[in-house]
Amino acid sequence: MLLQKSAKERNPLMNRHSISDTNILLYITFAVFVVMYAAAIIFLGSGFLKPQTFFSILNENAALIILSCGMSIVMISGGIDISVGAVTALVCMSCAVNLDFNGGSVLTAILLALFVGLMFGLVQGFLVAYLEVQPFIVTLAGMFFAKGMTTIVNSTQFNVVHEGFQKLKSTRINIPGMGSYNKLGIVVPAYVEIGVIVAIITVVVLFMVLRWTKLGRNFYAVGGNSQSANMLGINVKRTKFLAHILCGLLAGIGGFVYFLHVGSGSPSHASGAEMNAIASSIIGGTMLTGGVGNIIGTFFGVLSLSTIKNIVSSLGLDEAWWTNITVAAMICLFLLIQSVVLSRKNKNKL
Amino acid sequence: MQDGAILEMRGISKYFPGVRALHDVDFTLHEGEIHALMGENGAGKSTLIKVLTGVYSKDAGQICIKGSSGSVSIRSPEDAQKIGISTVYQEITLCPNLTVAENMYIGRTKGSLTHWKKINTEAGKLLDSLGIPASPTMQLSSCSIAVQQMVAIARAVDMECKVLILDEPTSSLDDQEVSKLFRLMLDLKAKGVGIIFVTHFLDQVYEVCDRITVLRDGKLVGEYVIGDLPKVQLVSKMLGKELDDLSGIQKNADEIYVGRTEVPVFEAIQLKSSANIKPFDFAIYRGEVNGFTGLLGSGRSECVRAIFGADKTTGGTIRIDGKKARISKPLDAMKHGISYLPEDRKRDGIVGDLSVRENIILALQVMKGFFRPFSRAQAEAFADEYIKLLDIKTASSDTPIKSLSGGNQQKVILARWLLSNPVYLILDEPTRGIDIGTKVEIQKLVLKLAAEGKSITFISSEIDEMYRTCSRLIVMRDRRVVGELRGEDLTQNKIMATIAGGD
Amino acid sequence: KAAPEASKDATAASVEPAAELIKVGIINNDPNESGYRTANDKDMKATFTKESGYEASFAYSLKNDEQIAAAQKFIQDEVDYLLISAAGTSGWDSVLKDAQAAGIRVILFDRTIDADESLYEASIVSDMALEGKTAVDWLASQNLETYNVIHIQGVMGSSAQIGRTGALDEMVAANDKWKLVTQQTAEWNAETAQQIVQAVIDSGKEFNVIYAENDDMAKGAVAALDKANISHGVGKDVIVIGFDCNKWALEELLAGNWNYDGQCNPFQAAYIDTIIKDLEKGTAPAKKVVIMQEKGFDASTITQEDVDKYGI
Amino acid sequence: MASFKSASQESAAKRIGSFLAKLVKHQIFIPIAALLILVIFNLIADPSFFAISLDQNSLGNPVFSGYLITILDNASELVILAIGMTLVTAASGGQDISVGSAIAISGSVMLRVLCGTNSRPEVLQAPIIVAFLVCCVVAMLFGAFNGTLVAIFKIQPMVATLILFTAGRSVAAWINKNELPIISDASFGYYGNFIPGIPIPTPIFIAVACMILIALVLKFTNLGLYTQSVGINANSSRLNGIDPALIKFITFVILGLCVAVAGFIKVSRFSTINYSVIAKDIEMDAILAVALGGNALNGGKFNMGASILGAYVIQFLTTTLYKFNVVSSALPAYKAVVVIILVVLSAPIVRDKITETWKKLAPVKIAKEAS
Ligand SMILES: Nc1ncnc2c1ncn2[C@@H]1O[C@H](COP(=O)(O)OP(=O)(O)OP(=O)(O)O)[C@@H](O)[C@H]1O
Ligand SMILES: Nc1ncnc2c1ncn2[C@@H]1O[C@H](COP(=O)(O)OP(=O)(O)OP(=O)(O)O)[C@@H](O)[C@H]1O
Ligand SMILES: [Mg+2]
Ligand SMILES: [Mg+2]
Repeated sequence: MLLQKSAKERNPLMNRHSISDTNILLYITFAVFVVMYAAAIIFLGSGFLKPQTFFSILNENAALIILSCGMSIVMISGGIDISVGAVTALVCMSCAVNLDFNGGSVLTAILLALFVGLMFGLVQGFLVAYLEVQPFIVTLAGMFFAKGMTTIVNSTQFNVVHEGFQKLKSTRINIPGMGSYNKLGIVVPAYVEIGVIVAIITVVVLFMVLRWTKLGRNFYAVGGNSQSANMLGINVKRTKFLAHILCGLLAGIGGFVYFLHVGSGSPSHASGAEMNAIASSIIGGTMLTGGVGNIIGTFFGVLSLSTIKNIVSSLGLDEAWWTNITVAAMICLFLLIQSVVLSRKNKNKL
Repeated sequence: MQDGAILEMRGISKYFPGVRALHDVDFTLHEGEIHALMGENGAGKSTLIKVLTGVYSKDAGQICIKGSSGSVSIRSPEDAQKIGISTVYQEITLCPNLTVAENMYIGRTKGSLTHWKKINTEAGKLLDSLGIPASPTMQLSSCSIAVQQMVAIARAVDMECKVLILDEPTSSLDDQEVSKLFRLMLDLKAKGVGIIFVTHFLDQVYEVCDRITVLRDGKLVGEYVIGDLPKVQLVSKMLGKELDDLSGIQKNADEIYVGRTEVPVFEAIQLKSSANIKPFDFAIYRGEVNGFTGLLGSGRSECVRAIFGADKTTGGTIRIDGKKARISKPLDAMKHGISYLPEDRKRDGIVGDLSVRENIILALQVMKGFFRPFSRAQAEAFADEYIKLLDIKTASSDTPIKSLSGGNQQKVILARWLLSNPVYLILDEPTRGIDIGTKVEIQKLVLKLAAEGKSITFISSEIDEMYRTCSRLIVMRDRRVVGELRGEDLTQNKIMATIAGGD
Repeated sequence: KAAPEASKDATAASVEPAAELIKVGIINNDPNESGYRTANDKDMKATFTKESGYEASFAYSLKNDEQIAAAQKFIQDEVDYLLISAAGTSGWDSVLKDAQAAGIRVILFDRTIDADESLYEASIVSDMALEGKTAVDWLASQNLETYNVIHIQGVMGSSAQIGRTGALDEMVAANDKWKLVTQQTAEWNAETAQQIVQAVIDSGKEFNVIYAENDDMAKGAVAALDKANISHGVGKDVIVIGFDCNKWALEELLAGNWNYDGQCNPFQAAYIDTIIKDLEKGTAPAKKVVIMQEKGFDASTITQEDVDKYGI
Repeated sequence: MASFKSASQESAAKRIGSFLAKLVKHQIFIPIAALLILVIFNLIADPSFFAISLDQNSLGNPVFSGYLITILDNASELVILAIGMTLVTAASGGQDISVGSAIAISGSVMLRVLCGTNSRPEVLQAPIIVAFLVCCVVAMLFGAFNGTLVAIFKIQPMVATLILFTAGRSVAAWINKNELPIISDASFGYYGNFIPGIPIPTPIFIAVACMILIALVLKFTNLGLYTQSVGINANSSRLNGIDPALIKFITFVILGLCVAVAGFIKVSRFSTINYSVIAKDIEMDAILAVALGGNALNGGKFNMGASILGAYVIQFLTTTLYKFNVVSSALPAYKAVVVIILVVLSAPIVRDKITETWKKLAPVKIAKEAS
């Protein structure tokens, strides 16, 4: 009789709503971002008070947000993709050449961008998922390949003059009520670029995909333990394949958004973007070991990272070397906070 | 296909490098039967199941399923699920980063969306009906291994299936859970589901099964109707020889330990650990075998982990041979001659990619010191000795431990701790997943070690086993030590009563 | 606010510089990139001080996108002038438009960008193509029988690389006597340059000119020559050409180990200063594009004075 | 008779087949095969690739030269880093991406100590050995910094080292206040070039010394067992008395030491430093070396020899590409193709397929020969 106690009585812990690792990391990121931005407003003043400062961060990072989303997805599924930066450069260069030299239109450029991204996703995904080559190496090779191909397509940098594209590029979406007076006393409206809209749509869509679709959940399962996932009846290979395809596709989209922002092709575009994407994802609470992560977190990860850089450039440091050292110190601080909170949480759990 | 057969496997062979895991095995499962698959550790039971469910590709043979003509090809667990085979694997195969509910439904729901509300409420219902102490929204990794096992079972039995496979599902369950599981199995059987049941508990086989297939060394020994095969014969079929007499196991006379005055080998006073157990007192004497018993999750493991320093101790004192000692990490305990065989073999025991040899010598090597590695020959000698002693089935001592069968992995870990020649040996579920023959061997070994003057703490979910080997039982409930039984109090009834908390 | 008044009331500002500091946001490449950049940064720092009436903020990056982001930040911080030495030539027009809309004036230094002239007030730059041409012309004046050139390029796409490569490429295309034994980018990296030259030496190909697009790479190339006992310098087997006029490079020239070093003048700050002072007074700069005066040094004519004066 | 013969041949073929199968399964097969492919390719394309000649250098000392020497020489730093990177990878299941930056720092420290306050001293301000030791300590401190983040704070290695990756080159510049130190003392150059009278480049000796050292360490300590055990299952390792945090920490410190040695060679090659480009992108190559050695990048078992060979493969490949005068900017693309071919060939799945076909083919071939 006494052995028939209900499950709930027997385990006092089970009613406690437990925050998953994914969520706690997201909260940390969000909290630190808000605190950081608030501190910047208080201590560094003027610039950070203007809404446009925030929108500029979005404008500058729209592409990175998209790339980071793709990165988060492969990381959640237990992989990594370090080719995204180089693919972005390749996309920019291909689109630029297509528009200016090959008589392309905006539509063909978009299709080309998607195609390039998709091809990288397909090939890399195939190698990773079906031939079981380590993702780091596959995508490292992918990065080399994209770098080389960019200069094979065109070795110099140039601004695109194509008219339709220029129109698209200079389209700005003004945000009502957020403008500010400039030096001459004229109101400058606050604005975001088209890329930001694309980025936000991407974030929302991917958030939903990861949260509610089977595919999205499969990414988590495969990243958490691919062997188990296989035995739970999930097609692990296909899931990994799709993760890379998605990441490739997002690199294509991100590449085009980058292109739209800078309006030029250059072999040095987006160099090092993969590291920023990885850092943003991780700051946003995605684990390189797979199975844990959140797109909203990634979004705030990107914002945090660039806010850090913005703060550093507003600090008025007098020697050049302080810039990078300060950025690094702030990333370090950020990661430490994350780590300490996480370990506290795990301790309480026990 | 035979009449009434739901699944037929013919001439199945599977080879691993250096190992013939399955050789020309036939297996038939009928509608509405519970079919036991029996055999020693490493006989090939799990391999047969993995071949059937597409985890491994077979090297030869055919599989036929009722409802599809000709032989079917099952290339992945996904295919198997689609055909209507639902499986609980021996090693828990769930995703630790997902919630309990999600683990129960992922990979088997229709449609491409996840309805969180729906799966949470349904999982809640299912968990409640099976009495599983977990909430659907908990992250799986925060559940105990037993709960995980039950979640895996819940997932499998909830599936619409023709064939249900249970590979040692009961190894970490207590009697209550087991009987619940059996009720479930009988329900499903009534509905015409064919069930393959792998276990090392003979009683359980005779309780629920209709038919038995015995494997030995990867080969089919035969298929028997349960009534035709008495236990003794079954055992000899499995082992290929007669079983040593169980009654030969006789624990030391317990009276001598009652009220003894000598200094305990190990003594803990108000010991507390970060794992949230109530402070407890504990002592063990030279040559004694004692045990912790209690319900699932009552904190037995946590107690011994605290003793070994596996969890951080947060209070209390420890005396070893009467002298005060500090154990803050496992190495301290090891240096004091304490060894601990953890209950979760996959997570805490094996070092998967390392060879059997390296796994065996690991603990001794660590104690010997960083700068004094064993020579290859020496390590080889140790490994061979224990492979022989415990009859570990492995292609060679170079084989990575993860490719051994579950039971043999357990033996390797046991070998590791025996090799380190401890004064005080803690065994948390050492017989989990071990075949009947070896189980007896291990119990004997425990008593032999005790007779040699070693102290042993023995934890097992099988009261029987505890009863047979321990001279003193510490009973736990709700993470608290609630009693101690010894001498004539040590009866099945008394134990059950104390566990339940009745007076 | 105060800022618009200050610019309207420009005369007051110039008379009393201490009263109203001019806010400048300076975007530069990271000074640890090369000796040239270090000199350039020092020069900027020395010029735009509080004493001379400036409140300067600096942002450093070797990446174009980070520089653009920094520029956006300076715009929001309402600097009066934005001074830019761009890492890449392209992709700047949108941020420059924003600057214009915010009433911020832009002056380019050191590096040109690919943008409409109306977007900036002035640009004070080196003519990299001219540097290249001067060097190539000097080389042509050596009247060698054949020119088998090892060409070591800088980071592809940088204006220095484009300019200095262009001149050589043209010559090679136009002239049968000129051949490129190899043309590789060493990305301003001495080690890579050494590897490139080493590979050519190991292959046994003939060459008599090393045209390295900066001093560091020339140094790497020379190290490879030394290892293989190939003589170089004035009157020797191989002619060595470098750029930037690092002091140590000019010393090599003086010692006759190298043959030619093209100057790339890092000292633009004084020019910028005058232009800003002019703009504050309300007068437009005399010339929109200022090309830095630059020389090329020949090892046979260089003097210690040159080394001291032009070495950076 | 004939049938007997064919039978014995068949078994011989089987034996060869199974030997090959075993070889093909072995981890070290990958870099060896890669080297072989490169060697054969070069042999066919231009046998003079392998010529080595004894010449005099500009100081009049005898030196060996030729592509092979160049490869061995230039691979030295990479080999040394690959050693440390392998250990870090094995224990922590992640990679240190800060080694390039850390080389900049250690090189900068070294020059700073040698130069004192004057950036262009006539004479060395400190003995080279002192400078080297200081540089070792500093590099190991930075290694310890990374190690602490990874081991104590449980930050994933790639991100933890991102911090130093970001700051490193600036720290290097700061150490010398952006001055450009140049050492004019010729003896400093010996370590990156030649010691007078010895015709083999010194970096080769240093690399060999490091290899011997690590071989001894692996043989006479349990470093290998501990790192692998920690990398495979930290929980089990802890319960066996190993301190996973300490082991991870130690591997990072060892990598720090490797960085110091590599940094020493690098600055010695030119007797100066360029903070922003010294050892540029070497972290990627070092990781690639570990991977080409067939080691799992998520930790666990490793084969040090294979990693070292992997490093030589990379340099071999680079030098080959330079030799064939591949258009400079397109070079990475070719490198990528070769790397992909190598890793695909070494993928277990592909290798299984290859052995299978080989096994199938071998009897057929023998049968053909017999008839
Ligand atoms: N992945 C693998 N690689 C190599 N050998 C394997 C692998 N899996 C199993 N084996 C070998 O196949 C044999 C059969 O193993 P299996 O797991 O089927 O045994 P079992 O009957 O389930 O034993 P247990 O009761 O211990 O679980 C064992 O000798 C084992 O070493
Ligand atoms: N972090 C946690 N969150 C929720 N429950 C926990 C947590 N840690 C432990 N538990 C619960 O505490 C109980 C104690 O586990 P423990 O392993 O000590 O049980 P046990 O008595 O050894 O039983 P058995 O070994 O048979 O599972 C487990 O049932 C587990 O569910
Ligand atoms: Mg089994
Ligand atoms: Mg337990």
